[in-house]
Amino acid sequence: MPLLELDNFVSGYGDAVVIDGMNLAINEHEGLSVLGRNGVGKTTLMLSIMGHARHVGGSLRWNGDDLGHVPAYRRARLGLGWVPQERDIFPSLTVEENLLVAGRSGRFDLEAIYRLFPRLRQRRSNMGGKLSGGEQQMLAIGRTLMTNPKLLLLDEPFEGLAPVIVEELEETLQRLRREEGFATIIVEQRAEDALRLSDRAIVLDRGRVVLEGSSQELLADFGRVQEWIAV
Amino acid sequence: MSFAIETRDLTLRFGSFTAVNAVSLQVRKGARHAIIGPNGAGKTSLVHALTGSIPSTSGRVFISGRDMTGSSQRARVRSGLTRTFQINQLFPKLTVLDNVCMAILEREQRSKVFWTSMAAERSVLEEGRELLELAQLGPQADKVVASLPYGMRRLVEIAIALATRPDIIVLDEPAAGVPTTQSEAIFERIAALPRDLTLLFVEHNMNLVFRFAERITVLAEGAIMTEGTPAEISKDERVREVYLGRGGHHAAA
Amino acid sequence: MTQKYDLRVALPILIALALAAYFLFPGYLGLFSTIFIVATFALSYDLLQGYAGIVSLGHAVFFGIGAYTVAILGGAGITDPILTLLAGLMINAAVAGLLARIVVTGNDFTRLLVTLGVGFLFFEAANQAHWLTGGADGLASFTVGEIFGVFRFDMWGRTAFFYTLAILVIVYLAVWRITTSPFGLALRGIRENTTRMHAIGSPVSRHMAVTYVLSGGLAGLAGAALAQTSNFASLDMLGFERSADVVVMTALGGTGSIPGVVLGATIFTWFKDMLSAISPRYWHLGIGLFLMASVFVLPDGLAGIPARVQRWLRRRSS
Amino acid sequence: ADDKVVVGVVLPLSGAFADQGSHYETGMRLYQKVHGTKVAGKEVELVVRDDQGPGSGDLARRLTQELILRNGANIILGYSFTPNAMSVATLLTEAKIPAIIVNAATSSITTKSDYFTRVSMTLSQVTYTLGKWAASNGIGSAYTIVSDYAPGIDAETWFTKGFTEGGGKVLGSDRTPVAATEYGPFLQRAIEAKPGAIFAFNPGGDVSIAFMKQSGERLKGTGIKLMVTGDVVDDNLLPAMGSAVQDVISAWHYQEDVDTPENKAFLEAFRADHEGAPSYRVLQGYDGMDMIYKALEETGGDVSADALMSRFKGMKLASPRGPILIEPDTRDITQNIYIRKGEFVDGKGSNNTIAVVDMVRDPAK
Amino acid sequence: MNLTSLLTVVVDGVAYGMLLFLFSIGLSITLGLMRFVNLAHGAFAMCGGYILVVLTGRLGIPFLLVLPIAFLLTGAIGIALERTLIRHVYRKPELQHVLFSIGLAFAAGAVANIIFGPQQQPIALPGWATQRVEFLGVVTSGYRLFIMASGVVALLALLLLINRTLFGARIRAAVDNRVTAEGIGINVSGLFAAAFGLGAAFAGLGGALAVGFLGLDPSFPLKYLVLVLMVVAIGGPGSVGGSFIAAIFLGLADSLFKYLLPEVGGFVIYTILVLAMVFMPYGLARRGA
Ligand SMILES: Nc1ncnc2c1ncn2[C@@H]1O[C@H](COP(=O)(O)OP(=O)(O)OP(=O)(O)O)[C@@H](O)[C@H]1O
Ligand SMILES: Nc1ncnc2c1ncn2[C@@H]1O[C@H](COP(=O)(O)OP(=O)(O)OP(=O)(O)O)[C@@H](O)[C@H]1O
Ligand SMILES: CC(C)C[C@H](N)C(=O)O
Ligand SMILES: [Mg+2]
Ligand SMILES: [Mg+2]
Repeated sequence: MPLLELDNFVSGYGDAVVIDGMNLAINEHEGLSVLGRNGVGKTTLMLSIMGHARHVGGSLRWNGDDLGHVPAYRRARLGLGWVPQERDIFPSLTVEENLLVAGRSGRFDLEAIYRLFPRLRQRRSNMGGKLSGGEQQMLAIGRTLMTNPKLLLLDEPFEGLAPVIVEELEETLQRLRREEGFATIIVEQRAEDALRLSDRAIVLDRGRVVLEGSSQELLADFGRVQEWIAV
Repeated sequence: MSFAIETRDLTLRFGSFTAVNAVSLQVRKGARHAIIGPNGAGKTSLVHALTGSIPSTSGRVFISGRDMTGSSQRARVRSGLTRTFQINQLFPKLTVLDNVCMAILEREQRSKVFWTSMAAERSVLEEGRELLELAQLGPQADKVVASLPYGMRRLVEIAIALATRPDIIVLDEPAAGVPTTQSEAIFERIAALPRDLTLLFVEHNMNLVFRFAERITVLAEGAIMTEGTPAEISKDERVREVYLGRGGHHAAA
Repeated sequence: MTQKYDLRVALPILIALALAAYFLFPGYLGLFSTIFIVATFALSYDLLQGYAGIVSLGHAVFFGIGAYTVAILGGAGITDPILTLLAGLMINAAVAGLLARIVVTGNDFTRLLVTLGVGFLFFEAANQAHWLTGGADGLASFTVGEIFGVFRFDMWGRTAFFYTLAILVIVYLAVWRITTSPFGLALRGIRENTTRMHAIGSPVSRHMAVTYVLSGGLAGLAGAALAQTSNFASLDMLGFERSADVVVMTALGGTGSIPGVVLGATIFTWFKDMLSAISPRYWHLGIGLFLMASVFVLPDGLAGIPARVQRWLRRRSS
Repeated sequence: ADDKVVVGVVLPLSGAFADQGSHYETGMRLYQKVHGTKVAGKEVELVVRDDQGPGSGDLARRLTQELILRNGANIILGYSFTPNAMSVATLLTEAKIPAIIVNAATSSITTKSDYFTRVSMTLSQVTYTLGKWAASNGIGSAYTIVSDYAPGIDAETWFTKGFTEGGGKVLGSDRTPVAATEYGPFLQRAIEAKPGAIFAFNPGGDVSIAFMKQSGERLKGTGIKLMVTGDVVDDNLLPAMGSAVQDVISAWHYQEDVDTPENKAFLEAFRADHEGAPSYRVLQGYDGMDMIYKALEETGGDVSADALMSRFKGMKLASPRGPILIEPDTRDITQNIYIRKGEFVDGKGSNNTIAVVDMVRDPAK
Repeated sequence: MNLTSLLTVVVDGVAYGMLLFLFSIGLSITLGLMRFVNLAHGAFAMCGGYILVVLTGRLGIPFLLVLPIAFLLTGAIGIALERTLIRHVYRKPELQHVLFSIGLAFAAGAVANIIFGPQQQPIALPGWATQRVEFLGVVTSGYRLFIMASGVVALLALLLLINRTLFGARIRAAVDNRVTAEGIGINVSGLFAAAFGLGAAFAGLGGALAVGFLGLDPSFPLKYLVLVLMVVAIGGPGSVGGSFIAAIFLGLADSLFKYLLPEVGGFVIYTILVLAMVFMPYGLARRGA
């Protein structure tokens, strides 16, 4: 049974439909890239999975259970972890508080996060809002890891990070998938980097999947991807 | 020769934490100069201290040869130094035209005029439109900023800075959050600015840095680690270790 | 577009309604004058809060000083209404200029409390300066002259009606002009993004201080007009309740909208008057429920009604 | 309509002073219940408006104006607070409408318009009398604590005048913020001065309850007497003050224990549908109506201002509080001032008369 | 002036400060932590007051038993209001909070007026409370001592709750960004209901304790609003410790000035307020947000 399954899923905001009939399944250990131009609905897909957009039709299942009416915070407790595009650090909490409020028992605790991002340990009592751009990005990822999710939704996670950090993070994510059965969905602007990281990829346009395949295939035939993502 | 920007032992502390540590930086007139360095190295803080957004703790700042150390941000803008922001700082509910006119009005000292109509500011409005044409935002002039896609908002960020008619412009991660294709377009537009305009920029996208910078300063833990041409920097072992990583980068052709 | 609407549509409607009311409800002229004065005061506050984003819980200080100016000058034999009205404006602008420094620094929350504190200090000072202000007894025995030496303030309130309406229209125009000027654009900039204003070299504190001075001066006109038309000045005119009322009225009308605020002041004042006549003891219940309901029914204030109607019409037609 | 007399009533009926206002109205309604709503063949109608308390002189003025112009009020009865009464002076003069002040106690109000008269008291009348009485009854020195606003200053001035004229010595005078509910430090200062008595005035309601409770605690065992004006220990507030009223000396123009037949009737009528003791304010509302009825009886229903004013001037009434006289020259009230002593017996407080000063004229005029 | 008098005045000041603390701490929770501009704080306090009056006065339930009842009952009323109305107001601009909560305060006062009448309520304090207590010449009352003890207990309880658990941090997180907070598993609406209930409950307790000093009538909800706002502002909104220090400081300053320099009495606390806000814009707790 897939971990997460979208079946003819439709969602949006108010009257507007953004995700327009999506079929998607993701299994344990799997890494999926979501590609597409600005505004095609990548973030909306994440928000819909988390329960923050308006569910219009179709179904969304987690381990076979329908998530349709499950409130957002419960989805998070079920094992969905989401790193928002805008980082959305809690500015009036310290770095450590930002991590602690998310904490649920599991592999990642404060210590594990600090090991992953030593920079955060140094700034642990800084206010979240006063961090540098990249530090905020690390904190956003760390905070979500603190919830020990089974499926990690990453919306442009490498934005503003130093190249070394990106490398390290990529490795960590790969290892988690291999060793812990994590699944990841990554939205990324740098399509080639994203494909190198994932097993499978989908390309969105106007709320629909227009291209789908294993990452290797798509990398090999990158021109077809380019068609859909170039401006 | 005199520098567009020169700092001597510039230091900025937040409480007991030193974000910028005795930085002595020199940027020549007309330079295309990049600052790179690990997250939290103090790049944005250096920009704050340079532009006076946050007063520096000690050290001196010279702008076009003039000592501006204690001056307000306003005074520095008036002497030709303008910045953009890592995270957009726009007037989201106003039109794109109003966004740039705001800066023109300040430059022309017209912003204190409360007794005549904005519509009467013909020359300001005209200049605003011209500038937007130049920034390829012409068709967007009368749209509300909040309704623009992210990439275009990034351009407005730069357009506002240009509206102050700066001699020196400091860009903090101008390409952040913009898709690759668009970020290159943004940089090309920046590169096309007049050569006598001094350009100092912070950026994490190494493709862009190595393509557009003529000189690179590497900042780590608040201090300058090294400085050099793109070729020199890409070869530097220490820079690779703390910043570039194994993948490394080469100066673009 | 809305700016033209404020001038070419809303203002003529306002004047026409006022004149119609004059003939239709001659027994209510006193209430109308009060409404015009309160609306004038609300506009002065809207300039401050709705446009410069400076929240204040002490705006009545200027209202009160305006009133006292008239009363004290009147007691000293300076009775020409236009003269004392202008004196109210100037003195308030000066006082606002002195206070601007401490008000402008800080953030929203501290401004709220600084203005609150300053308001109470003025109140206490006026209470103590019995020799000047009459303390808690107020000032009642001063003369108010005739306007242009011709129009006497009569007890039916006819002169007062036209006089206060004229002041409202003038302040309406003044606020409209200020907010549509280059300075007005800068104020919107400050409200939307102060960080950026600093970065383009805008003298943010100075702009805010100037707004405070303008707003204080205009509030003084309202206070002066009240003292002239009611031949009375007292402590409450600079008291906390009047400050709080003006915040409520402005919010009710829709901050940042000139006609909205006039409407907010009108409805609030009228509604209070009506309820308190119906039930002098329990009308607080009505006003309380009204305010609570307004939050749900009118989330953008009265000024938001046209937009809502438009949206509704569009939805129906589509 | 010719068969109707409209009495415009302006009182604080909402907010912090709603309690005060409701008492006057109770008194007015009570009068009509006892004496009917008709006098001299005319129906007397009350039109009641809320002036919200001392904070709104301009509102009081507008309400008065509306009562006159819109409701056709022939006479106004109301004003609990001095500024509100002050604000209507010029209006009354211009409109030629008489007004009976139901409470506001600053002496000078009645000089501001020839159409004012008063059914309550003046603070000078009460405090001057108290000062005199204290000096000649064994109290050699005093310390004054008054609320820092116009009536408080009136009280301080006239108490001091009466007290020193009688040979007493004022050792110190403090003025307290009007809304203060914490009096410990002031009491401490007074205690240190070691006076024979403390004289206090404050604006009634919660403030006076707080003051009384705290002075009750503090003055116990110090031998210092407490003297106040009667509104501070209004009969109506005594249940909320508990034992603090014990031994407190006060001066006022009315309390429950006044021994007149009129008072018996008044109390009986009051108790028919109210609990506890009436506030002096109820009486003032009641007597205000009495003045109107008596005047209308005498004019035979003529409501013209001159006719009414001429009846008010020199009017003598047998009020529940004892005889009262409206002075023909000042239009202000002359009446008995009672010196009372507080007692707390069986969980119930009361103000008991220990001396009567007959027919006191306002000393300020 | 002598030492025992001065000490008496200091004790007065501390007691008054504790009263201010108890009275305002509920607002520090709703305004400071939840950023809900709750000008109806006084209405909840009034609610506690009337519960005290009715239960002790009319039903004869012992004072000490009534206090926890006032706490819980007011808290329950707070939660009920939160669930039905107030939760829809959080996300609106602050001015709308002002309109709503001022409206609520007005309405609550009017309802109290209709039910209980406009008069001051008699408050029956137990015998030990009105007892005069003298210690080394310093005079105070049983009630003041009780208030001081209650203040310390409330301070410790709240410090434990907010600093030792993540309760406070979670609320701040949810206020900063509701969507993200839910995204990491915080049950925001439940948390807000609990926090609002807690604020209301403390308002109810503070009100029940305060009416013995301040009296009680239907105008109560707005009468002490300014004082309470001042304590919260000077203390730094959301900071329990800050509010405590601010309250004690204001109480002491008020007392000492009344005692030593009564002429300036009316100006003192407002001067403190203005100076504090100009020089310490984030209050005593320097948690700038
Ligand atoms: N809160 C919202 N209300 C209404 N429409 C929205 C909202 N958020 C996004 N949209 C619209 O939904 C569409 C999809 O937006 P979304 O943010 O999902 O795009 P995206 O693919 O993540 O783009 P980007 O690459 O810029 O992050 C866009 O047209 C956008 O304007
Ligand atoms: N206002 C502040 N108060 C305290 N610390 C701060 C403040 N602003 C920045 N810092 C700290 O100073 C350090 C430098 O921050 P800065 O934003 O300059 O980094 P940066 O080099 O721009 O990093 P990035 O590449 O991630 O944007 C960071 O560790 C940050 O946490
Ligand atoms: C003694 C009080 C009844 C005086 C009244 N408050 C007034 O303003 O005159
Ligand atoms: Mg997106
Ligand atoms: Mg940075």
